[in-house]
Amino acid sequence: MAESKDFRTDKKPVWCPGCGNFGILTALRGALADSGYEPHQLMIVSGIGCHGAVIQYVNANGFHSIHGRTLPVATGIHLANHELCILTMVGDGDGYGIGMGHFIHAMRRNLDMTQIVHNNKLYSLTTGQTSPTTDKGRPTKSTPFGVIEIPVNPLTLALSSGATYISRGFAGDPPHLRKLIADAMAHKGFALVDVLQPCITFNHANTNAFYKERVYKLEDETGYDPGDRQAAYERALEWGERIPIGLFYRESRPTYEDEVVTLKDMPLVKRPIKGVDITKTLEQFL
Amino acid sequence: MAESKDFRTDKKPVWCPGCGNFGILTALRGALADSGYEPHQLMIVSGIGCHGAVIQYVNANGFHSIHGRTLPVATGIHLANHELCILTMVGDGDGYGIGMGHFIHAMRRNLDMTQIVHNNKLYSLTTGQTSPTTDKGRPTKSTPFGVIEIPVNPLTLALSSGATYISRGFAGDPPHLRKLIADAMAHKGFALVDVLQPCITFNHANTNAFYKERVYKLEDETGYDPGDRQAAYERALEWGERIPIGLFYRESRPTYEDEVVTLKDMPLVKRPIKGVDITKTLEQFL
Amino acid sequence: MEFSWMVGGEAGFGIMASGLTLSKTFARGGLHVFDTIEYPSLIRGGHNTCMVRTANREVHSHTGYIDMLVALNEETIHLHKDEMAQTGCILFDGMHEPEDRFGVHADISLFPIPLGDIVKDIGGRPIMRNTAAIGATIALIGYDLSILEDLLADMFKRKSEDVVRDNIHVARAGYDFMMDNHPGGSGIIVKPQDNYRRMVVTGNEAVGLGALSAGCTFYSAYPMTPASGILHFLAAEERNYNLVVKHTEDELAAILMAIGASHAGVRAMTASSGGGFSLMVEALGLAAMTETPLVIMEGQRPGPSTGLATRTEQGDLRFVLHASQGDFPRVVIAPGDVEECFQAAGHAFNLAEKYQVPVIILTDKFLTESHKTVLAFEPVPVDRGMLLDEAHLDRITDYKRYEITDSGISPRIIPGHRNGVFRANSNEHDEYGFDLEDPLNRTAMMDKRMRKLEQIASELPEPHLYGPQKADVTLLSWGSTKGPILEAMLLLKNNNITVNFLQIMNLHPFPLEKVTRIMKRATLTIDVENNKTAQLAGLIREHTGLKVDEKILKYSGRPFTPEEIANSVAEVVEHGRK
Amino acid sequence: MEFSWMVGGEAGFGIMASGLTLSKTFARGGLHVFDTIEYPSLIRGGHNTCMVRTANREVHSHTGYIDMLVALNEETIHLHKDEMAQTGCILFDGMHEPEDRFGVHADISLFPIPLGDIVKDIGGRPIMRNTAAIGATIALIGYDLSILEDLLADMFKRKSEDVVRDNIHVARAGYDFMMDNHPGGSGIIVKPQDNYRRMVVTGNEAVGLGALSAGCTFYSAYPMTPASGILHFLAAEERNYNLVVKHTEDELAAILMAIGASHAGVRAMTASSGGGFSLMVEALGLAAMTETPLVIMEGQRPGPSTGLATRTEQGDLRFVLHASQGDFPRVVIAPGDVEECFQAAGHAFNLAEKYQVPVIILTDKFLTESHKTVLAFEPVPVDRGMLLDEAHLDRITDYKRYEITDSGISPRIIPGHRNGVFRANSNEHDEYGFDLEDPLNRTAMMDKRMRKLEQIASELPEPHLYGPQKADVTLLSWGSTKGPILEAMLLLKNNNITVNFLQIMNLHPFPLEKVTRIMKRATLTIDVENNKTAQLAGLIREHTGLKVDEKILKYSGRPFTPEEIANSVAEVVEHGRK
Ligand SMILES: Cc1ncc(C[n+]2csc(CCOP(=O)(O)OP(=O)(O)O)c2C)c(N)n1
Ligand SMILES: Cc1ncc(C[n+]2csc(CCOP(=O)(O)OP(=O)(O)O)c2C)c(N)n1
Ligand code: SF4
Ligand code: SF4
Ligand SMILES: [Mg+2]
Ligand SMILES: [Mg+2]
Repeated sequence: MAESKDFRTDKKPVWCPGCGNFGILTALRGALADSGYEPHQLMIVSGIGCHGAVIQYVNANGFHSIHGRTLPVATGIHLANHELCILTMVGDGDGYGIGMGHFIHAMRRNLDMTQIVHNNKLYSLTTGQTSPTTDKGRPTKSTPFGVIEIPVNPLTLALSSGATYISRGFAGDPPHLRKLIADAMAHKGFALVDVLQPCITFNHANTNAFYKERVYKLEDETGYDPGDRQAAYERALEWGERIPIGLFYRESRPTYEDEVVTLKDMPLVKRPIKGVDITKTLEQFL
Repeated sequence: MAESKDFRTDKKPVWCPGCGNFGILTALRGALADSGYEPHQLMIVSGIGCHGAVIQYVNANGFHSIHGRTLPVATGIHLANHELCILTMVGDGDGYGIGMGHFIHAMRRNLDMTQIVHNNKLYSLTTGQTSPTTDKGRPTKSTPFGVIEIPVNPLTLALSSGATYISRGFAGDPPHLRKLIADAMAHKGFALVDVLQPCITFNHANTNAFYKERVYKLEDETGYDPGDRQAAYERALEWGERIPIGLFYRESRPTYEDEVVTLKDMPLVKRPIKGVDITKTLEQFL
Repeated sequence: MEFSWMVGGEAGFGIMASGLTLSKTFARGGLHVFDTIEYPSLIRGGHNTCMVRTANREVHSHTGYIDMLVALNEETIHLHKDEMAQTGCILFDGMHEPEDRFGVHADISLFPIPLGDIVKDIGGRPIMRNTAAIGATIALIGYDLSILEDLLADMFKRKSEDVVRDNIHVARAGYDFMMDNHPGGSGIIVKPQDNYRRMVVTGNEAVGLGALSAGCTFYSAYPMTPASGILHFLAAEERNYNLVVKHTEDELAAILMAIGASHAGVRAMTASSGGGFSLMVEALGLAAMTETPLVIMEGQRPGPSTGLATRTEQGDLRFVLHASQGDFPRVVIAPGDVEECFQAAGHAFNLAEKYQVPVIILTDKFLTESHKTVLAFEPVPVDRGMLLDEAHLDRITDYKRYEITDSGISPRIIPGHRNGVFRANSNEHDEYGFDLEDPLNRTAMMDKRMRKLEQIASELPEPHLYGPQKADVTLLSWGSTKGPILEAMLLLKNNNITVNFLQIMNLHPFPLEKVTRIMKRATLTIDVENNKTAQLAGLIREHTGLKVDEKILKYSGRPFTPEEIANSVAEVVEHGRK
Repeated sequence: MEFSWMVGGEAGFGIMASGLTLSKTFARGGLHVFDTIEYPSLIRGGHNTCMVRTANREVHSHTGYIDMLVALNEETIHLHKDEMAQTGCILFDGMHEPEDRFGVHADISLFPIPLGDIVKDIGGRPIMRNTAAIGATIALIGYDLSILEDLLADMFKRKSEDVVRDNIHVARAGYDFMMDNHPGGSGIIVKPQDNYRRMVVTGNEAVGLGALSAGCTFYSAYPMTPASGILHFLAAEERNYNLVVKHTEDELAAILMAIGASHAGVRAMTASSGGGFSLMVEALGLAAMTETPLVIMEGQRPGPSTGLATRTEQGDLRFVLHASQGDFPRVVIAPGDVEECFQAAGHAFNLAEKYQVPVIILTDKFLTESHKTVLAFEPVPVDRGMLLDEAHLDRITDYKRYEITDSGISPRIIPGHRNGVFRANSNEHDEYGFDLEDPLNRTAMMDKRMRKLEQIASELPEPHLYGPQKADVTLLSWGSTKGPILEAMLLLKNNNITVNFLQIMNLHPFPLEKVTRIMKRATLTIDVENNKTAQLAGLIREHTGLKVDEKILKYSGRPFTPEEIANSVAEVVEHGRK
């Protein structure tokens, strides 16, 4: 079975030293090892942003797609070959900004895939503009007088839209994140792992220290039940002195491909395509 | 003051006889009269779909935009001239399908405008394909074996995303809808009026009779408080034997333009644009 | 024998269905048919028509005149009386000819028939007026009613026996009414011809059938006129062919899902009209950069923007040729009729896979939604190009997905093999797919990708020249104008003007040599296009330096009629002769 | 006097800022400057450079050789030693020349300087090594340190006095180190020239300034290299000019908000690169159909797809010319330098409003992110065209927003007046804006809209011919290649080849007459473009039928150097002469 190190490539990450993406990368490689999949059985679709380079550093099939469009690409791959294990790795701008529409609609489908969001609350690769998760009032390069809109809450949106595994991790705690990702991958259905990711270069508010002080684990809360939608909703709204991480909500619901009758026997890609006979269909035109 | 009839044009609606859009049109004209605005002070931005023709029948400034893109057009108009009273009239496909991203982000901004959704749970102008609000399992032209995904819930999404007036009306009850729209227009902030609109030609499930049997008014429920987000959330999830209509939630929060300092004194469009002097700015390039 | 029939009425009257019924009735009698519909962008009200044209020779298009008009409302008569053939007739719902004869010319016969009453008598739905009208039509032209009866039986058998019975009843009632009241008929005679059972197919259906036959198993799209027909057709066939047909959240998702599916190894397609294609533009470049095979149908309609959503135009040629940032290879094929639509789909999948490029099938509303009779479709054998199989992969050690080769084509694989882990990358990349910013690599990769065009160009068939090698006039055109042009050529023959016609089906890579040759030896070249700016003429000049002599352009949102083209050509020639 | 300086090191070393500091130091000494940056698409690591070129005459571009290289890491030396001028020198962070002299040619002097230590001594941040290096540079070329000191004081005064003091301290330490150790300097002398204080401006900033000066008050955009600079610049100026600057959720919203704002009556703009522009394609047609004025800057970078996100190319000409379905009028202007960027913005707003069309300013990374010195910007007077005022509206009774006029222009109003209620409509419409499907109306509306192009064409200035009327070689090009071409012309002069250069700035409507005239009388035409397929050459041929004789193309993601162009031209001429 593949180990964490088997998921390395020989490329040196170009992220800033201290970037939260390193923690995510470590956690990811660990989770891939835990998952039991081997590199060729995986397909990681990434967006455009600092996070997007991740496919350069993970030994697995990769698709570095375009900004905000990972989910439809991943959906197409999945529907064509649901035997591949699919992860999408996106930024907050990517996934919750320009990609918001796809995000909501993908969750309605409960596709069996895992979405990992490198949520640094900023557009970093483009040098620090506001993102949909930037806090209200925060000045950025594109909002020098402060952001006016309230941030999106990916977790309540996910609860509204039918994601069946909803979680938040922290890049500063790779072992915990590793477990979340591994569980998300093991989950059958659409799994969201929103990751608090410090960007040391542009985000001077949501630093590693900021999060270290505030995060707590839901699994440590006595009585917290990830099957309880109401409880999940309340925790999802919590953001301040205390910031919950861990599994917020999990539900079991048939996945999209479970309900596509034509995918029952085998993945599309395994069906022979030569010599298709259309004669029967032609009758309707007579 | 303008009356309901002043908001007529001499065009005859091309909707199917019995279409729910007639009820919406009646309610709208009434609400416009109630609003106290005159035709030239209004700007109605519509999408593409059966609903979109509405601007042909309302005597007011109109912008028949493109499919799914009413909100950004309306936002631009609003930011340039926030003295105009703005409504967007969209379809469920338009507003919750292709336009989902704009919908979520517009609500985060709490722009002072009213969005009326002609929710017939189908793509009607294109002859009856599935929409994001079509019920799971329902066969349509594009899903002859039934829709697989669960429908979007516009109300919980609105609650998650910061809309400050969240309501649902029924095209079969124009007086009630008229009041909802008028209140939405009077509300300062982003107001959503999702309207249950029977499509007699393509939607044989969600008919007028279907709704007549099920709808009840939140304002008739003793103790229902539209200031209570939790209560609103619960009602928003209700869909079955009983379907609530009326005002689900209202909140007072500064609007976007309230927070744009440069809009304080006057709308952008009133500022003179000739002879702008840039000399001071040029200094930074020395 | 030639016969041109039109039914008109409000949207919602079932105009399109009735046209198709008559078309099939003729086709089952061994006749050739072309039918086309006109309707505004709304569901009820507004004026709809369907013209069915039949003959005992191939029919390439509708015509500008009507032999028999079925008017389901009075407006239809007023709107179309000027299009009536000199000896035409009008069948309308009513009991009596009104005194003013609707202001129709005296040579035109009027045939009142109480369609509504006929339907009411058997308690049928108002939409069945059409069926009665078709029955009446058959009586008036001396055609064989039993063909219609058989057709109705086949059409409605899935519903119920009652429905079959009612429809046949109504058809017969219409027929009998005319036989009783006008036993002499209309003077027009249309007789069944042979025993070939021709199919009646639209361009959309032909593309869909071509895709099925080519082994396409993934279709993702967002509804948009005039491409929705493919979505409806393939969705209905989903379980017959083990397809995945996905109505997506928007056109961005539609093309991206198709790219994803193709990347994973299946044949995938999407389709839309110009507005939806606009939303696919960014992803088109993604397909190009990742060298993912992709087939897109773009069904044109009049722009800009929403324009005339249910009408026709050829305004997007330049748009699809140049959509998306940067230079990259693509193929643009514009089939001219239903057979060519089927073929184009087959070839498109082969080209897409062999060259790992996006292939655009450029059609329009006139082509996608008009029916034409076809005897049979010739399947295009599947050629997946350099797609390495498992056995090959088992032996490989250093797989380079983007290997720089002489042809520009790098062997492709289906992801999932142990020896074939790779990255598809929208960034410029090295042979493995890893990011690489190096200027030499960049230049080499651009050259590699663009090199494919040479081989594609040499593989694509040359444009076909219809008519004599030498002619007074050489028409140049592309796409759906083929039909009206071929018909116009027949008209011009009678006019003593010899015409040939170069149909440029493969627009990109551009068939430089043949076009140059034909242009150079032509006496008088006329570009015929359903657009405002003569986009093909510009393209020809860009590639050959040669200017067409004249242009015949139409951009009213309606297709050319053969008569319009013939008249314009005659005028040009006349003008030149003076 | 000419001097070419380059600083290189990892991303995050402050390369860009230090280049700008030196550029301003030269500009404040009355010199002319051009600087340009190269960096990969990442935030830290990877190799960044900034080349600053100065002279006592206008400098149009960077060069292919380096007089002085400041190497902030050793990699820089290895990557650029081959570009060193014969008598160039390298300044690097260190105490001693290594034995192997980094393998650098013996003619190149090496100047070690302990930049890190200098900064550490005063407890500064590592990024301040740049400032020390600039101080050292000034010492080595005999320039005036006090100019740098004043500049640093101005630059950092907003931060704090401490920052000012530290920076000046470090600059001086660098200066002193060189004066102490190499009192003879480098042999290169750069002296302040005159008292003009030239501005150092990028293309992005010039477009932003042009927009401000034109009364643009609404800017909506989504960040994308190389257009983000405008967003940053205008966002910072929001309160100084009472603007609304909106970072939107995506590029679709960016263009649509600008359309909405423009519809409401303000001057509105958006900008992006090709990928973002791809997402604007549908809405571009909306602007066209509703005849809403709109200004868009498209800053090209190498495609397809994400391509090389931070590099340069001219691959989108055809794309912007034909983007969106259907035929409609648009204007495409490609400024060639910073002054032209400013002017283009001013003209773009006037054209957009006068003709109620979308105007695209087509730039690229090389133009938008390179600095050039400018003495002053000449404002373009605001002309809003036929925008009816309140007084006029008070008198109107039957306002037709889309009135069919001879010019094609219909008087526009600011919505909100009692007598001016109307509908903007993406559907084809009548003169009031109501839906209308009628074919005659459709044709008339298409003609009306397209008619505007004639007047636009007659108003646009003809392309400028640089150099002598008669020349051995006529270069044709567009956009940012102007700079390197003008420099190449200087080089070729010395080579006894006379060259002139036709800069086609207004690409659409195409300047048919002048291009034809110049092409026809030219001895040898060479098309110079930063793309693979010679898009301008195709456009010229499409319009004129004429073929350029030769092409010089570069598509490595990097701009031309003057030397590359000069050499290629010389080769072509050589070849021709043989
Ligand atoms: C369509 C499009 N618009 C804009 C860009 C430019 N762009 C690249 S990355 C990025 C934002 C990245 O933010 P995020 O997704 O949060 O990723 P991060 O860099 O923070 O990891 C943008 C706007 C693009 N590549 N494509
Ligand atoms: C970009 C784009 N894609 C597709 C279409 C075609 N189209 C027109 S209306 C419509 C759907 C309408 O559904 P909805 O918004 O619910 O409106 P309804 O007709 O039900 O009122 C579609 C897909 C379009 N006009 N533009
Ligand atoms: S800019 Fe921020 S997100 Fe990007 S690599 Fe650096 S620290 Fe990480
Ligand atoms: S199709 Fe449906 S929504 Fe459209 S007009 Fe008819 S009833 Fe109304
Ligand atoms: Mg981010
Ligand atoms: Mg709908």
